[in-house]
Amino acid sequence: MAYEIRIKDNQETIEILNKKGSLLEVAIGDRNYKLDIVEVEKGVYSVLLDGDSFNIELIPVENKKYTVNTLYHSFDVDIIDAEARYMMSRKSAEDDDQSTISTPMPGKVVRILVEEGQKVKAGETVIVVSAMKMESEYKAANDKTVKQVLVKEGDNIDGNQPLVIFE
Amino acid sequence: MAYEIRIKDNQETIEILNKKGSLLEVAIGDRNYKLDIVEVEKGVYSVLLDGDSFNIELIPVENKKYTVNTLYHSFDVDIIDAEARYMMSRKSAEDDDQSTISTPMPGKVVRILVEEGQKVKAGETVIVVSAMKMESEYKAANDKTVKQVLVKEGDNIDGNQPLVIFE
Amino acid sequence: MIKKILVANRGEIAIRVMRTCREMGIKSVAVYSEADRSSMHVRYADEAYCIGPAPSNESYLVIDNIIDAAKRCHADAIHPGYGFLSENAGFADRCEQEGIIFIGPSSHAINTMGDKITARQKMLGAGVPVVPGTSEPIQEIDKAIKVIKEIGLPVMVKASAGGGGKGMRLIHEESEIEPGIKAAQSEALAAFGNDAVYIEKYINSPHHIEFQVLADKHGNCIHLFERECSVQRRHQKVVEETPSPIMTPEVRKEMGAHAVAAARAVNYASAGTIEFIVDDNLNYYFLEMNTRLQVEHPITERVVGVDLVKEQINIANNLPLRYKQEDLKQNGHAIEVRIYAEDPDNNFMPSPGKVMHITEPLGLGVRHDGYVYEGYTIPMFYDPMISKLIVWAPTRKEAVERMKRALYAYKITGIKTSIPFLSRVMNTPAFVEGRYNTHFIQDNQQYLEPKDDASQKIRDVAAITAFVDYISKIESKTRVSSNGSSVSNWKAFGRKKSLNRL
Amino acid sequence: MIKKILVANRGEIAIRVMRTCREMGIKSVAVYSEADRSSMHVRYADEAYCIGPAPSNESYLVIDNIIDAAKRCHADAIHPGYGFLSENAGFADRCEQEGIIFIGPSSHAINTMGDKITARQKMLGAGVPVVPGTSEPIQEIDKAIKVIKEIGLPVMVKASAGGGGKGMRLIHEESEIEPGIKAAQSEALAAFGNDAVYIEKYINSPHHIEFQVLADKHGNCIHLFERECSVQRRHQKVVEETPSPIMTPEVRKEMGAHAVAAARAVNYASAGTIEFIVDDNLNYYFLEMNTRLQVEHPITERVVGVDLVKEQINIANNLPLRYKQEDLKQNGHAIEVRIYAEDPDNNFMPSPGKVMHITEPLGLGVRHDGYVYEGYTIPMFYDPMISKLIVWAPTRKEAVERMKRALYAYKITGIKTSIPFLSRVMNTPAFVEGRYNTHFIQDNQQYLEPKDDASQKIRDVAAITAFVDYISKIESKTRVSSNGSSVSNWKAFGRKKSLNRL
Repeated sequence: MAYEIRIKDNQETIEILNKKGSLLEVAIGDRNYKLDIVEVEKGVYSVLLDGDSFNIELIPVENKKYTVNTLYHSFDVDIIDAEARYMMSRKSAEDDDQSTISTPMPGKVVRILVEEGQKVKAGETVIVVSAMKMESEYKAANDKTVKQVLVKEGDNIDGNQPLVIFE
Repeated sequence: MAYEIRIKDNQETIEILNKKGSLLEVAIGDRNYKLDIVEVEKGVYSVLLDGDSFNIELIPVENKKYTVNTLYHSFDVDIIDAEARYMMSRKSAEDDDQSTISTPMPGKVVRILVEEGQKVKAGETVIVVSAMKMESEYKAANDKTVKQVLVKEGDNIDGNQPLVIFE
Repeated sequence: MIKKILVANRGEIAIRVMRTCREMGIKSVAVYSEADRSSMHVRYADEAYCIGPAPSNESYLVIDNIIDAAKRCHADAIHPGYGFLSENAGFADRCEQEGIIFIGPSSHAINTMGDKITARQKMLGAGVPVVPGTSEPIQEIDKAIKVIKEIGLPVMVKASAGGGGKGMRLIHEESEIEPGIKAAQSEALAAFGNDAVYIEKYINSPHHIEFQVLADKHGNCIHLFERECSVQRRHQKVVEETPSPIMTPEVRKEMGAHAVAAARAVNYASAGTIEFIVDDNLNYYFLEMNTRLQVEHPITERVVGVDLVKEQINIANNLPLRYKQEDLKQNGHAIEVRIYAEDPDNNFMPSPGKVMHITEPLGLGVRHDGYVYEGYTIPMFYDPMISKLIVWAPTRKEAVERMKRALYAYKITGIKTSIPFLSRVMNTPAFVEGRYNTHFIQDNQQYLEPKDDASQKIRDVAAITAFVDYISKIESKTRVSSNGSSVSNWKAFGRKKSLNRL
Repeated sequence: MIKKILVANRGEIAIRVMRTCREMGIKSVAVYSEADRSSMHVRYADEAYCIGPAPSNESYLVIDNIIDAAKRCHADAIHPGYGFLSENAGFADRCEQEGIIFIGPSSHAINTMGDKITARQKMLGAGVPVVPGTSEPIQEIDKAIKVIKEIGLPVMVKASAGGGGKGMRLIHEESEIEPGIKAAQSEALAAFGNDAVYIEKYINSPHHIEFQVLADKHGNCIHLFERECSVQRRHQKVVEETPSPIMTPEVRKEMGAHAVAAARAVNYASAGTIEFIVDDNLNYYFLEMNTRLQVEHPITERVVGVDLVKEQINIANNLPLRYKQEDLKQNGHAIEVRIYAEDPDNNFMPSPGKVMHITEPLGLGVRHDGYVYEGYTIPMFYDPMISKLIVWAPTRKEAVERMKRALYAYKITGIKTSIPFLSRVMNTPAFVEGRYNTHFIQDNQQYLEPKDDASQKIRDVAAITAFVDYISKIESKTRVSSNGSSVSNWKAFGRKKSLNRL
């Protein structure tokens, strides 16, 4: 049960020390909390801590990743178990910068400005995607060479789908 | 695929003749319908038939039983497959009138007016249950003898839970 | 000034009070029973404290527990909502002793108006018309018979300490007098521990019309016009509207002045309601004063444009009223309906349970005050009211049309609700035409009972939809087990296939 | 009289129009693209017909398909909503040819007001103040330079056929004149197929104030006062309110009279909006007329108490207006915010996707006009606006407080929305004090950008909740596989255990 949790850039150990119904005692880093946590709707928790009432909304991004919305803030939270630690160590070794271009939301490819094998400069627009009557340009972060273009103009695309791969 | 369906007191055959995406051709009794049926929310369907738009809400009661709400009406619908037909034939043979008392909703037992072995007359109050600040009396439908009382005063009960069984 | 308010209530009214707190920059504190841990008022509040087990007499009615919670969180004030402790003079006193502001009138006002006979005497003194009847509690049968003969039949015998229809008997004929009084006395004793009864002339087919008042601690008192509450089922209001369809400007002015006089007679200082019974000729009589916020206060808020909870808090803060009588006018027409978790097609049987799905009515002129949400289980311990729908329109006719539209769009599944019944009320000619009194429901059974008028087509659509759901669940199970995917063709709408081929 | 209306639109405005149809006893017909089969307007309507594939130019903009649907269902009339075909004179003409009532002004009015230069000439003729500038299209650079020197810098060059910010160039200095005009011309040509431009004096830091008008076919025309629409991002309105915080009764009266004169100049007969730009000294100039219902029409409805869609339908039915100018007054204060599916913390990137969960704001003084529901996937093909929140209160200060409260309670998860940004607008001093113009957003970046001010405690609560969810899912999987039950202890709230022990 050796878990760590990352929120913003902070990574700390987390452990449930005790639970009784909805009452929990949790240690995170060097802090201890006694909370009353109830899932009231799917993905929505009511949390009471020292009398304060919080409504917490969870949006699972992947298996161990959440976007967590509180009243005034939104956090990305990663749960890190042994498997995740292994994956992270591999990933950070093999690629440390942007090697693919994708969009955060679904849309439609309007224009592709590069071809396979083409060299692009940092800041050069690679692809233009439209969603909800707005066009967004996606640019290369560094000087690169285009390895593969996975879509064509007019294609409908999903969010986070790889569109262009660099070498 | 020999299904029948019962709505109100009518029981008829039902068959899906054809489907293509959300478009269906269905025969019920001697009527044929071409419909466009989409589940838009969990348990809520949008149905288009000859241009008319219906919002249909389904509340599963049991595996093969639904309460179906349309705009102005509410129906109980039973799906009858081979298994259901067998169960029905058994049931109608063995007991044809009320042999247990239960409530449609959860509540709390306020008073029990009978004991095991006691004879009760039709219309006699057997048990009083309270829910939401209202008390409801449950009466015997016929002259009966009490076989078993399954709850005691003050008990919290679920909906449809057997409370009193007659011989 | 008040910085933190504990709301000693649950359900829609707790949330309604907290909304105003939030607008005023005041922290709100919820208290909850163990059955209400996941209730919306706990989620909406800034803080929340458990005050005991599910039954109200072990939680929401336990003064000590509520005071404890208030002290623990350093609340400056307590708002009691309606019901529970809202008209408990002992609670108001206790708050004062503990140095916590009770957002409501003084215990003196609650006590005086809480006892029907004392209230009646006060009103007589203040020149407010009361129903002809006894001005002192009666325990002897002989005296009762004499009084009844003076007043003339029919009469109503009522428990002096009563309310909510308990300890009441209607007497039409002389032979009913003795058994009627005895029955009322024994019910009163059982319900309130006091067998004193009093006797009033019975007004046949009356209207129930009430006036909203606001009074501050500086001697200012105004009324916010009337609410017509004659649509009642078993003495419970079902539909309320303002203005009353039978009111005239002259009577309104006179009743308003009497309502203010009634409040002044008990040095009232908060929001309160003077209930009158009114006959077809607009003769009106003081019935009782509710020394708290009413369930139906939103229709007044909509038509007069005043936030009554905000005014209550301002009054509790010793501020003078910010409105004068001449500032106020009735603008357009508002109607409220109360949505209950009950089965109108099965003798209004309570229907607690889990809410599967809600579609709330929205749009122009619609206010919705509720507290249930999808996945919420309505507990069986409390009042079955789950929400209130309030509509406004420039005219009464349009308000009725808007209410029909709002009820049309309002869907709650998983539990039975009174929505179908309320729709039928809105389609009943006597209601549409504004010709109704407190006998409305019994007089209009033919319009209010469910009709079995479904066409073959709608029945077939219902049956087919259920069948499609059933089959798609079977297919989706099969598909999951065969290839591990749970995507069902049946749900694959919005794909590239042309949907308009048929 | 109109008995059936086809609503040639989607989203919140389609539903908003259908709500009024339902109140008036008129059948409503939805049309939908293949991407909108499960959209709320299809579900809400009495009838629904598919009019083509997802892209608007293959469905909602195809006049033939819409006319076909209208004929198929025998609709008497078509309501175009806003956007799409609502200001398309050809569509209005086509409806007339087909014997279908177009619920909107005549094609003559649409055409005249649709061309900026013609409109400008009409307004000059009607005595309505216009921004100093050219009254004829300009194609030659030399002439443009001469005109600009007469008017004085700064000036705005605009496409004659334009709108929505396309083909516009602001020129501050002489050196920018030639490249500015050329750029505007080439953009105008690309966007509208017409490179004519005109030149106007540029009003620095202007306010955008518009007047709602209603005119019938019997020569009656009234205005319903102003809307302040200066909070704009990239020429898109974000927040609107009425009354305008800078308006005076004298200027309101004068502008209202000019708005009526503007509508009369084109024989207008429907609901319409006259947009003005206004400088800090309340000098005002006609900007354009929108010959349709506006997105922000609900704030006028709330403050004036008129259902604008109902009036549009009545006018289309040849009824005379039921209000006279002197019947109307502004009552209290209303604010509208537009909720977009976009990420305000990431350059307002569009955020289509599936709505997981919605909690709608309710209660006193809150109107919510939306169309998304839980489980609905917002398509990427259309405008990102998902709903409008409208609040009312007696005073502007209270309206701002109420809007904060409503935004606090409004939760949509699954997609990103502009709600956090709108909350920050409500907390920006210049907005709270009503001192703002169209530069509000650029002038108040320090208040409008997201803040990283979360406490350690709130971060820990967020992390713990995510962790608890993760662990409970693992445990619930384990439990299902070991004993077949999916009941999780973690969800076992409301049980008999005392919850207040800690």
